[in-house]
Amino acid sequence: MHVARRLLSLVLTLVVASVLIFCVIEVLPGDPAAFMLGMNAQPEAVDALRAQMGLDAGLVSRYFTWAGGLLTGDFGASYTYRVPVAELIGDRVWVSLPLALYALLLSTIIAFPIGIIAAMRRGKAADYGIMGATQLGIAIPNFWFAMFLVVIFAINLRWVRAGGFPGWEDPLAAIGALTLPAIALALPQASILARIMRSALIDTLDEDYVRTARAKGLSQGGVVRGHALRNAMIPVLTIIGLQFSFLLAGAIIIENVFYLPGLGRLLFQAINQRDLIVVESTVMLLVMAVVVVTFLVDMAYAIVDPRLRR
Amino acid sequence: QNTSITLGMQLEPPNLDPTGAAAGAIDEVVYANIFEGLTRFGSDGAVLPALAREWEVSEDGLVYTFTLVEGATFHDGTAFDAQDVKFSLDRARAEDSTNAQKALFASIADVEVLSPTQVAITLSAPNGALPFNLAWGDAVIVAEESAADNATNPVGTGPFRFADWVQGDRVEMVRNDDYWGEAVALESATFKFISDPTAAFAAMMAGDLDAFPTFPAPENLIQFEADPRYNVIVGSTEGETILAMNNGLEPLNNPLVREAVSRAIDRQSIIDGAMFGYGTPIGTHFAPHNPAYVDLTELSAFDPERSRELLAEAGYPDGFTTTLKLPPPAYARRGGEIIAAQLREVGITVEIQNVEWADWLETVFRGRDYGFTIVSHTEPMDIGIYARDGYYFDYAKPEFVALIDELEATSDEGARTDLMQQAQQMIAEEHVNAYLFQLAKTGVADARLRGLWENSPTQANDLTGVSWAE
Amino acid sequence: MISRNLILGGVLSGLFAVLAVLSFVWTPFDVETLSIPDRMLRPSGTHWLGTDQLGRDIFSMLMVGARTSLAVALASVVIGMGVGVPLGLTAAARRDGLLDDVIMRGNDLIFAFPSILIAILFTALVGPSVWNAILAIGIFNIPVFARLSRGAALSLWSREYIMAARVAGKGAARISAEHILPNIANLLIVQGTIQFSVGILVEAALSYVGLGAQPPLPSWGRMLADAQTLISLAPHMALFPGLAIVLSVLGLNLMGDGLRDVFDPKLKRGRAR
Amino acid sequence: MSLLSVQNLSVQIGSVQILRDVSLEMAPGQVLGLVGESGSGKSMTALAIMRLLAEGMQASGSIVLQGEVLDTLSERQMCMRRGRNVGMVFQEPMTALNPLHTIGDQVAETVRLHTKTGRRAALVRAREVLDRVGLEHIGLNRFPHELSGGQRQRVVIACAIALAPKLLIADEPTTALDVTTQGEILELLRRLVREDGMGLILITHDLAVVAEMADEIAVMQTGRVVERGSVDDVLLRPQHDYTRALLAASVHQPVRQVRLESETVLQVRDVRRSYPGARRLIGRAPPVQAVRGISFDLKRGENLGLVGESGSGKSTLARALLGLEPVQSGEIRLGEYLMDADASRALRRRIGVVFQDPFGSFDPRWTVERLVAEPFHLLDNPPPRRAAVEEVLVSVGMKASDADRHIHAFSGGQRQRIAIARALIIRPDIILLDEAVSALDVQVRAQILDLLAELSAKYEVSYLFISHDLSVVRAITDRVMVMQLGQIVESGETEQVFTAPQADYTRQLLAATPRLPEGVAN
Ligand SMILES: Nc1ncnc2c1ncn2[C@@H]1O[C@H](COP(=O)(O)OP(=O)(O)OP(=O)(O)O)[C@@H](O)[C@H]1O
Ligand SMILES: Nc1ncnc2c1ncn2[C@@H]1O[C@H](COP(=O)(O)OP(=O)(O)OP(=O)(O)O)[C@@H](O)[C@H]1O
Ligand SMILES: [Mg+2]
Ligand SMILES: [Mg+2]
Ligand code: NI
Repeated sequence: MHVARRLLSLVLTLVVASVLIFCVIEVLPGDPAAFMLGMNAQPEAVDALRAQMGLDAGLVSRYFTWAGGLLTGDFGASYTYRVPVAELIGDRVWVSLPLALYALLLSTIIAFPIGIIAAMRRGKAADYGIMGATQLGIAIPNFWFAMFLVVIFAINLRWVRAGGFPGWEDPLAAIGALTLPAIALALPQASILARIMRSALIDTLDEDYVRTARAKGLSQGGVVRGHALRNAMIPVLTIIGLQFSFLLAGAIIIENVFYLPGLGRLLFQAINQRDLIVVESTVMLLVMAVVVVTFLVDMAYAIVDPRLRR
Repeated sequence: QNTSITLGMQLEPPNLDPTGAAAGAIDEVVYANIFEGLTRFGSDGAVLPALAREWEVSEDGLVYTFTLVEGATFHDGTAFDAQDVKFSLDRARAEDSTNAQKALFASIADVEVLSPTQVAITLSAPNGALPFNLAWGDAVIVAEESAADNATNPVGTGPFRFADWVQGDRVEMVRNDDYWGEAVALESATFKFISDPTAAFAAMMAGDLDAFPTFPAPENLIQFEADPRYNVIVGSTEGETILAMNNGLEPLNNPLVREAVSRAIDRQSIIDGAMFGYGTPIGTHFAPHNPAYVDLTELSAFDPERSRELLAEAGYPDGFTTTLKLPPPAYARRGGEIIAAQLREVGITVEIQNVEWADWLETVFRGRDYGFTIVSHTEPMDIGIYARDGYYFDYAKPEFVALIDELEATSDEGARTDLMQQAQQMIAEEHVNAYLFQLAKTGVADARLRGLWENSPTQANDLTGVSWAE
Repeated sequence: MISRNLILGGVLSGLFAVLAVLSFVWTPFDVETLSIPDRMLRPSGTHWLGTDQLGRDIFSMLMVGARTSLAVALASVVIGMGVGVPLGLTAAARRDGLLDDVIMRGNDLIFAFPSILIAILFTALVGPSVWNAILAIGIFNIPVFARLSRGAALSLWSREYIMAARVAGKGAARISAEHILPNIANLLIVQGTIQFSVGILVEAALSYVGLGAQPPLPSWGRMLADAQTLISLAPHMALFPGLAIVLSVLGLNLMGDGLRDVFDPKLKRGRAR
Repeated sequence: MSLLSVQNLSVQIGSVQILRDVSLEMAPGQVLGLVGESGSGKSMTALAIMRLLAEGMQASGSIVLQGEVLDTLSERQMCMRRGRNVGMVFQEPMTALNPLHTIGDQVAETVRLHTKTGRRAALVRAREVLDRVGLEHIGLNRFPHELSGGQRQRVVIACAIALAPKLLIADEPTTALDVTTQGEILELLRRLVREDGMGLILITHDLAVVAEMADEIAVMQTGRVVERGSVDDVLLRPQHDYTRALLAASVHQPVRQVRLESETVLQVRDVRRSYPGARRLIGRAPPVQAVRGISFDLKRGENLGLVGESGSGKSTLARALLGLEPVQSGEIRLGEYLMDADASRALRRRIGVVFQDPFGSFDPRWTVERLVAEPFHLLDNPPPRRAAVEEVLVSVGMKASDADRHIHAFSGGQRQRIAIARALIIRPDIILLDEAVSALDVQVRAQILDLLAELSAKYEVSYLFISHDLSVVRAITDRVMVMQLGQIVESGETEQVFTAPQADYTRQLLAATPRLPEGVAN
């Protein structure tokens, strides 16, 4: 029941978002055809190209063509590249998605242990140290951090490539190429997550059922493992869900630093070239990603928390 | 022995059909490598025969007869013949053509196939520039069978055939073993697109790239120069970089004001500050390496004192305020900041607006909604734009138009030089725009690479002569 | 109790605020005057933090940049609060009603657009500018404040003192203004400082990719973008603006933490375990 | 041999002394009642015995359980004693169980911690224990939120007794429960003590509960045990002043003049109120019928009681009477006017309210002056605020100068006085008291009841007195209505209903209510 309700509101959000995106982007100044043909183009050549691109159709009919296409996976053809948008996006997703997941993985791997340590050593030196470090981690802009990573590891030490993406034919090289960007992205995420982990754990350790468990004879560590951690996952999950949007935003910028052919770079490039259909589809996809992740996180609550099942 | 090369480019071509879009990046990938025209540019800008072995001009200058090479085939195996030439040229000048340089073909009245290896082009008026026009990337010869798909799967007659395009990352091409001409040394070539200058630097430094023919960050060249692994190649381009002024807008319609602007600008500090020393100062809209060039920089020598006087004379003792719209290239963005500061010194306040190309084309170029803008005119020999009616800087003075008309109709070299110099003089004296510098071509390459173009008479990375040293 | 966090955070953020205000009347050098021969100088007695690629004094640029960063972040927090809080309060007052639903779904919708997407769309629409950055970050802040204030207000609406006010015949608007708003003010202030720091970070990111402040207005993010290609030639150009961002964000976050400790003694109360 | 012996137990946090020289003694199979007002240190004593004090609290003194000295054991050893030798049950059944684990696992956890049984065997044991506490029909794989409060409390007890510890400490195990459920839980505890020979420390603030359950009583005040002895000794022959005061307050009867006039100030006819059901994908679940057709009259100066267990709809009815929520049918008349959700201010002026939570019913940011004067919003021409507030404060036994202070500066009893002052300031005809004394200590409660009686006589206000506490209702009302599942099952003169209940439900309620033995001194 709950799932169906959330699903309905998800679909509604996406529909409204698609209208919004389409409207905003279609009123952008700049004509894709004129851009393609440049300074010396003659007006009739531009008009001919507009007709070829299907830009002379009405706004409403173009919306339905586009939105209908979204449903069937046919996003139309890129104005500039002249290839199906789905293909363009399909290629880029295989960079952006692994990058986001890699960063998410890194940040959880880092954040969970240090968050737990800080919570269990509350008020001790380790806690202060970790909290100080995470404050710093949050404050460092990831693109700045990325710049220094490139200088140190790619230019000076030459451990990894400075950027670019070799493709997944060579998985090791691909992962290598994503490592620095993922680290840059993961730093602030991990810091935030560690702080949330700590405070969520501290909160749950104050709960009555923890006291009950202690009265059963469970040790402090046993309580954390057996009771507190899983309960603390609820706020942590929320934050992971919320952070996804930041992760995407960060990825858009980081892709530029490391010239990764991901969705973010596609978006910037398409905006500059007024490849509107690519812009619309990419923005829609990113928005969809945020909405779907939020939905999945909601669903994940139900797994963690039996009160939300059914 | 290394037989492949990886080149860096800042901009990715939107598609790979040079006859359907303006982007220079298309030519940088395909020109002379995949596609060929009847004629072509050499590295020094000379017009050389290509698919046309030779040509003859009729007495009245109206009919050009081209003799084609034999044995050439397109990459898809179809043979190249005169029919393809007719098809390509007719397509480019057709009513519904989407050729970005349609004007190049404006003088053509008819294309006639005389034999499979002979084509006659009839002009509506004499035009000495026809071989030059046909050397452009927009005039390459395509096959009827494959023309429609050239955007994503270019099929030409060149020494390389297209292999793969990973959008957003690279284009790959391999040697065409059936090439009609002299075989090339390289077996394969990859063009990698790296828009971010820092990333470009890092990629070059890390050895991911063999060459970056037009390196986007001149500031980093010192470091390459200091490194024996790299060769820094500095040459010239056809790009006259100007501070364009809207001649139709108050107060820039006043020649005194325009002179004041020109004189307020210190070219050398712009070249140093924005281009880190790369670039040749110019005083008019003409490339300094052209034999017909006259050095007119003195007409607008840096003199803020005089500039202020001129402003006062023109009735603007306190200066004025206008916009400065800057397209994305570094010369514009960085140069704009410096120019804004220099203009402020004489009392002119400019409001900087960074715009994307698409926006620039629409608002500045087409809409003429601007005060100043900085742009590099990279087409070769393009002083004729000053004669265009309604062009974005809105000059087109009748005397100048007459001059250009005469130039078009003249084929005698001496007379042409004279006319071109008159034209240079006229726009420089009128201070139509503030002429800044000729854009340098600053490239970086592996020290063992041979045969890369030094100059850039057109935007191209001609790989036919490129090889690795032993 | 005033915590160490609050003092350290207050001092750091105060420092930047003072620099920003001071920059109106005095900077060591004029940031609009270029001096190409003096470009990329290392830090020295004259130029405390060196000069940039156009020979401008980096310390002066940082001072004016602080003004830009703080102004953008502040304005966007004001937008976020100004729109978000009333929305959240209204939603809470009409809890479970249609209006509540509409407001909260609207929030979800905005929330689905990462700030950078909003900024990209705005830039494409009206060109890049500080206003664009303010609006993008401001819009992004709206759902943050709307959700926060709705959540907090909802828990207050079930309090008995709200019931008492309703018995006294007061309407939802009046109760929201008299009882709810003052009681969630602490929360809003804390969140405000945090969004303030997020604003500085996002502004820097936007300016870095060219969607924020435009020249000649100095901005930390743009200084970083300019420094980028010069990072091996003149590392100080990238170092100092970055540090300015880190320290100001750190200061605000510490202040937020400190304020939370002051406002919410619950966190300090140790209970039997 | 004694089961537990606590000698000179002291606890302090920093320099604040929380427990001072607490000494307790109990034999196996005995029930020790630990009573005392809120904050007297009952819970601290229990936690100190379990060695579960929060960090930063120092305990001293000796605790001997079954001949073993507990206070020198290491934390590890102590973990092995907890749950096996001594079990503990806490007050809040709603939060004492981990919401994410099944009840089976939670009971089995105790078993698995202390014996080397596998999960299956432990679950078998858990089943047995749950059967013992009367949850035969509840599956092991249920989650706490799927159980009622009383059932949850049984699960908590099952966790504590799974290994049949020799000592069980129950800290206010029934405070959060209904009288009927409370009765069942107490009965369960009594049975376990009897069957297992287990010792039980029962902590409560309710003397009547101890009177029914305990063998011995210890009375605590400000961290000290002031009196210890057998139930009869302590209750019937109290030695210490504090014990005497406590007992007196527990059986306190306010002096009231019964003055029934014929004028009806409130007339309620067939009021129904239902809440919309939970939302579904399309439409909603069937509505929750909270109040199902209630009718009654309230006369001027009359004190009318409304009792019934939790969830029976008392507060819902109150909100409807206050015009805070619409009703689905029926009518509420104040004099000749109809009261509904958009009633005029003039109408609202006739009815005031005092809520249960003395702290939560005041905006912490306002001064008492503003708080008390808030109902002036209902008047067109309010009198000068300051003077009116001072006058009413004095009339409820506060100082005029209290008007300048904030609410956190007052004790619970004082806060409730201020709440009454707020209700009184515009002289309503009716004051609704929804659980107005439930959160107060017995002694404070006695004072407030006296105050209410006095004010009712003085200003001729009518009270609708809502409570689940029968003894309080009996003490202060003239007439009483008993509510169950949204309906009134019985109503009549208070004494008559209490002595000769007609409805089954009323009888059940009365039977479940613990009573102090006859003869507890006034
Ligand atoms: N963590 C703590 N820090 C400081 N003081 C505390 C703490 N916990 C309890 N106290 C104080 O210790 C005293 C005894 O508290 P305790 O919880 O034992 O009272 P109680 O008799 O159980 O009261 P109640 O009936 O309200 O549960 C109280 O004055 C209380 O304020
Ligand atoms: N806002 C609401 N929405 C839906 N159901 C509600 C709401 N408020 C109360 N109920 C339901 O109405 C019924 C009566 O609740 P009410 O609060 O009136 O009981 P009560 O007799 O005051 O109980 P208590 O003694 O616990 O205060 C309960 O079943 C409750 O769950
Ligand atoms: Mg207690
Ligand atoms: Mg109630
Ligand atoms: Ni559901």
